[in-house]
Amino acid sequence: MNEDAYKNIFLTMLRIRQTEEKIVSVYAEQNMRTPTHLSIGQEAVAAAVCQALEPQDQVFVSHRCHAAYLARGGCLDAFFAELCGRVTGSSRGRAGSAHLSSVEKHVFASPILGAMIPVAVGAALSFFMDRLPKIAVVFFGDAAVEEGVFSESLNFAVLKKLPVLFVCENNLYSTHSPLSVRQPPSPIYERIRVPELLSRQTDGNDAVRLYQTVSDLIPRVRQGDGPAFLECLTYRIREHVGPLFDYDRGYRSQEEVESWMERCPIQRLQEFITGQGIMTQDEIEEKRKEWSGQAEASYQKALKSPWPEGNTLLENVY
Amino acid sequence: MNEDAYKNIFLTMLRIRQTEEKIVSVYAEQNMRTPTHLSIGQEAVAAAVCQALEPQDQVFVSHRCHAAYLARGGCLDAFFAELCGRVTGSSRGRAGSAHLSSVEKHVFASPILGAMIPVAVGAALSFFMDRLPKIAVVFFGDAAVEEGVFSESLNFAVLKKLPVLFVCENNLYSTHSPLSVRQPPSPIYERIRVPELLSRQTDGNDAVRLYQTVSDLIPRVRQGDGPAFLECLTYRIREHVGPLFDYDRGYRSQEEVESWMERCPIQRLQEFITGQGIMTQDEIEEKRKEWSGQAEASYQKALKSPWPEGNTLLENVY
Amino acid sequence: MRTLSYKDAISEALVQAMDNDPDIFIFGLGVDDYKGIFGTTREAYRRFGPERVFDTPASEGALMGITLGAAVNGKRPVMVHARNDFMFLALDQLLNNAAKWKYVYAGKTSVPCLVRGIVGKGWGQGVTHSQNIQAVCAHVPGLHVAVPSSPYLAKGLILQALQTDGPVVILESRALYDTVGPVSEEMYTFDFGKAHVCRRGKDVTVVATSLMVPEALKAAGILEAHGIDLEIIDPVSLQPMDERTIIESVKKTGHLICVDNDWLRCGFSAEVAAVVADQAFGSLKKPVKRIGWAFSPCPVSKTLEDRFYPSCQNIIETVLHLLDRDVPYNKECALTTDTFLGPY
Amino acid sequence: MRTLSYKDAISEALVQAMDNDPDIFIFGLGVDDYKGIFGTTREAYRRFGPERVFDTPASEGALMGITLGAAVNGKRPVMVHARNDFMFLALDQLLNNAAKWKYVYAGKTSVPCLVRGIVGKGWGQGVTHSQNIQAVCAHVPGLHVAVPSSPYLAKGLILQALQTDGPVVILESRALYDTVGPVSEEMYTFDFGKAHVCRRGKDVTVVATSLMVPEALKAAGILEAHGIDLEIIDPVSLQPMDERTIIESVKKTGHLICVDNDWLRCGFSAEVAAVVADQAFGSLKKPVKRIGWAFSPCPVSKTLEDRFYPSCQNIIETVLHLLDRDVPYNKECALTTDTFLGPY
Ligand SMILES: Cc1ncc(C[n+]2csc(CCOP(=O)(O)OP(=O)(O)O)c2C)c(N)n1
Ligand SMILES: Cc1ncc(C[n+]2csc(CCOP(=O)(O)OP(=O)(O)O)c2C)c(N)n1
Ligand SMILES: [Mg+2]
Ligand SMILES: [Mg+2]
Repeated sequence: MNEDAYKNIFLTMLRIRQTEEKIVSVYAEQNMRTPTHLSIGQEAVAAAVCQALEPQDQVFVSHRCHAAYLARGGCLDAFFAELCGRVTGSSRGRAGSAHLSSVEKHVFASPILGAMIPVAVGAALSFFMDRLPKIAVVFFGDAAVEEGVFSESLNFAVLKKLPVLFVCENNLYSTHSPLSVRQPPSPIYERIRVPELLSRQTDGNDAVRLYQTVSDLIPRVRQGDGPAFLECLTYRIREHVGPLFDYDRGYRSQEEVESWMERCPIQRLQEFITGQGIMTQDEIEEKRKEWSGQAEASYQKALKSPWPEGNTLLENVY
Repeated sequence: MNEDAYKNIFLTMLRIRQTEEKIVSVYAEQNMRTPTHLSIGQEAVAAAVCQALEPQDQVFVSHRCHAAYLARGGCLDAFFAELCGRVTGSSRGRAGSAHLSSVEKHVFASPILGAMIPVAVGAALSFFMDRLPKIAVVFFGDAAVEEGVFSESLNFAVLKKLPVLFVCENNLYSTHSPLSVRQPPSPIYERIRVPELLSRQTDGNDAVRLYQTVSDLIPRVRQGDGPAFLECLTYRIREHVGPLFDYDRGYRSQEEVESWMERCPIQRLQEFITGQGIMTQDEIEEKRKEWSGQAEASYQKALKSPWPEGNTLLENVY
Repeated sequence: MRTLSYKDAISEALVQAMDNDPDIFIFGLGVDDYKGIFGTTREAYRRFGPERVFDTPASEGALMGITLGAAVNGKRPVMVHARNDFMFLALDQLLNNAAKWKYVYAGKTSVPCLVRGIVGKGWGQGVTHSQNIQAVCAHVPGLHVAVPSSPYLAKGLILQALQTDGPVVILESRALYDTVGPVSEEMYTFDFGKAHVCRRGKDVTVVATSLMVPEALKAAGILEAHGIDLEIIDPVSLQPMDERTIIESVKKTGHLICVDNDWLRCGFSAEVAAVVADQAFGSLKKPVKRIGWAFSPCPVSKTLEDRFYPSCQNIIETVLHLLDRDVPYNKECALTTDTFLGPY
Repeated sequence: MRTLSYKDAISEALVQAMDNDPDIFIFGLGVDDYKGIFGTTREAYRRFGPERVFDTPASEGALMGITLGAAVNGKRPVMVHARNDFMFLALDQLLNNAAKWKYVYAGKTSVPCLVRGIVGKGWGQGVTHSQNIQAVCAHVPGLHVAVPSSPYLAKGLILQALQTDGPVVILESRALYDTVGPVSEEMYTFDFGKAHVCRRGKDVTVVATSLMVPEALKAAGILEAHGIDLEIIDPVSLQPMDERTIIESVKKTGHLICVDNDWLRCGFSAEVAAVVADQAFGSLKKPVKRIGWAFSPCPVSKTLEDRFYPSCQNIIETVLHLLDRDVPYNKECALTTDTFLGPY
């Protein structure tokens, strides 16, 4: 068993959670003028997958992108500064939450559904052509598979046996629309399967299983067996965009949300971590405070950071 | 056994073949200034499928659309006139070959790959909403399944259980590109399958089997079981666009073309028809001449027909 | 007259049209959810239920083709995009198929359908949620394209669209959704191809689209105090375009400023300038001016976003420049008050 | 100087660039087949083989994203569309993703890639195989867009594109593929943002794009005999656009006619007119004129197709109208000789 890996995954999840909880607590202050899609409840996916990556691998993400940014070790100061529109942000205030990136850590997000899927395939094509041992990973939601570009990209990747891992975070909803009004009842990982594709489904809230699954898939992808698809069953706890709860809005029940809160991936891994003696409850609490404090510090630092100069508006258009 | 049906299918195929052979023989005259994709060798698909349709059903087609137009009983005079750009053409000279239509017979073609697939689904949606016992059929090539709009349309049709029959004429090539450079090796009907979809493959040059297959599928589609997908294995004998043979061009061998000529769907059905005593060889030869004569007559009539008036250019833009 | 917000005017138009015409249905991502496309499809869903107002998969390309296929069969679909930026995915179907259908099939069938797209603005919508697809739609023959600037026009245009024999694109401005104005309770239509003279004036013609209309009117109010009299024309529909009204106005004033909610390059503002430079050339006293977005993607940061968008103040400065005037107008009044608090 | 056809110039540019830069590869439907995109990719395939010149599935949307992903990683993909009409399927990736990449990620990565699209014309190409996507591409910030009108420019622009640090769209004219002109064997580049003055003259400025350049030159030849001296400017790149050269010319001639290979509405011709009506207003003696396609989809029938496209004769008539002249020019010479015998 890989104690270090689980510990890292756990710490990453904790860091994502504490960072996003900070956003929750300050979003109403209107310092973050950027529509923000929180990953609270879905942290295990990014944390476990990224744990299995190498530093040079590339990661492409949808609108719900904070978790992957943080899991890859994206800079926290640059994160809060970007959300606050400051020039110290990772994109100097141009991108906001939805187009978040860490060029250093090879993470790029776009909120157009499905948009990053072919980009990941193109990255993988370049690795293949240049015979580099890198892989591309793309995270997307259950709605992105409804975009035609998904199947086009999958076909191309399978055809060329490209090193790309497709990770579908199936949280059962697209905004407020349940899967049942968008797709037939069969599971996504079966429906999108083609005979030549490695396609799996896993509990997206079980970091241990998730990590085992990706640890099996990724070496195969990397060594040239072709792409793999992984459907992770998970759940978004907060509203689609913004920091609030929304179970009073009619599209899902409080019971449903609560049942998923009980399956909290952090809680679950925490039990495992403490049970295995990898960390103690106290150590964890300390870490929780540490990440929380770091988030607060980065946020405060962002607020003291300068705004972009108006006359830089046209920079980097060409 | 349905003698009438096979006879009709056979006559339809013969009519398509004789009509297209007329195009072959006159294309060099430059009276048909319109890029033309012949169905020679693929006639069985349109003929058998359309035989199983009701008059009010709707048919949508790709660039390779003559066979469906003729199989539905589209007017031959209007066909040649359209190819010759005359005002008596089915679209008064606006459409040419690639956008051929017979509004009366509910046939519409477009050469943008995949373009008609969602349109067929939209037609089927209207039948469903209006509780009409009609179905929509869409014919497309093996390349159209590579367009994202195909999988989007399939998902929507399956989700809503719409009465649409997807007919893929797999002739192994997209222009000069073999399937192997465009798609993984597994068969299309398996690769695009989702558990909720009726998906079949059939020999597209065997009109009898084809008719049996669609006779099984269409009632299910019509009665609300949801859409069906049918892959028909067939082969284009002439060049992709235009009237010539092209086995000297390197992308496919003469042997391959000839082996498919031996599997000519018309020849095959003819043996069946004569063997079963449905028609005699003489009756068939007479029909062959009749269709050939009709094609020649319609072509000559087209050439004597008026051109569209220049001042009607802007008609029907709005 | 009764007043209504822009979004409620849209909602009312949809409900009234659906009441009259059972073939109308509304579909698109989230049209039936509790937010109901910022309130515009909520009432229709309540009244007509899930058979006529229904959610869809995220498949913009196919959905446009589905719209077309249903329209050809006598339905009258209303396809909704919460951001018109998503319509880039639907352009093949919209431009290669829907816009050409009637023409290429020689007028034997038509395509009565409405595509609603919302143009985002502000609060960090960012590079992919704040664009305007109007110029692309107006460039290609076959579509009606309209951009309502007021609740009154929003209702009239939607009702017009829902009785038009062809594909219509209506691009609404998210920033106008809460603006209020007089709207008759009756059903009424506002013709495509008819501009709306929002203010008569004699000194400068300002052609302003969508959310730039209120900015232009504000500018006119401020300049009036200084004896400068703007004529404000809202083209309302970009295709067909009411060239006549604009030309007549410029013939009177001798000055044109076109203020668009878009990039300038190959945009609708260029078209207005070109039409005027041709057909009202003899009356023009000064260069034709255009005001629009900075030529960059729309950034998130507020300091940059504020620079990206033109405002009332740009209009005033341009007018003063054209007229060679320098007046001490109240710059405070000319600020755009942005009350939108996100997220979309 | 050596002469070469337009298509061979493109081919040579690709081969030379690929020889120099191992990161360049070409892909798209049929790039490796025996026709090789009307001869433009044949030699590259022969020279560099299937690793660098390869066929693709018919997935225009994804292919643009794949182009982008490879470009971000230091490759220099050349994506080819045998008709630019198919690019409507790729516009989401091109405009929402590629055009904005450098900006939204703050310039930390760039996207060196080239998209080639061919604009069809004649022999019944029909409504979906004869459009021009240039205006859409030039409207949105972030792309370089160029439309070569000669073999010389075709080579220079492709070589320029293949050393440009961002996404480039080059739209070639199928009707020009067999035209021949001087082309240096050396590698050379033609800068984006630089217009080409094809003919110096003093009476009327004619800004003509792509295949309208030869038509304009023909008109100039015919009118010369009548003492009328046209200045012909090929803008070459639509984005960035060389406003200066056009403005200076109009300042000299006082007259502008813009002849575009596209619809006029919200097109590049409107942009040229707008720029001139603003920045060269004081020099303009007459209304700004535009010549382009009829405002309909492009029909198949020859009688209609001939009406749809503008020709040398339209240019001559417009010049004479502007100058209030009536000369008995040779109408035969002004006909467009169409030698294209199909199919694509
Ligand atoms: C092309 C496109 N269509 C629609 C949208 C609007 N939109 C943004 S997020 C979202 C829901 C996506 O659901 P899913 O992919 O399941 O991701 P989740 O939000 O559940 O993480 C939608 C519809 C968009 N951004 N892009
Ligand atoms: C969107 C689009 N991309 C490319 C083309 C060019 N094209 C026309 S026909 C064709 C081949 C299509 O192959 P297939 O679908 O198998 O039909 P077939 O010609 O074999 O009948 C191609 C690539 C097109 N018309 N539309
Ligand atoms: Mg989801
Ligand atoms: Mg084929």
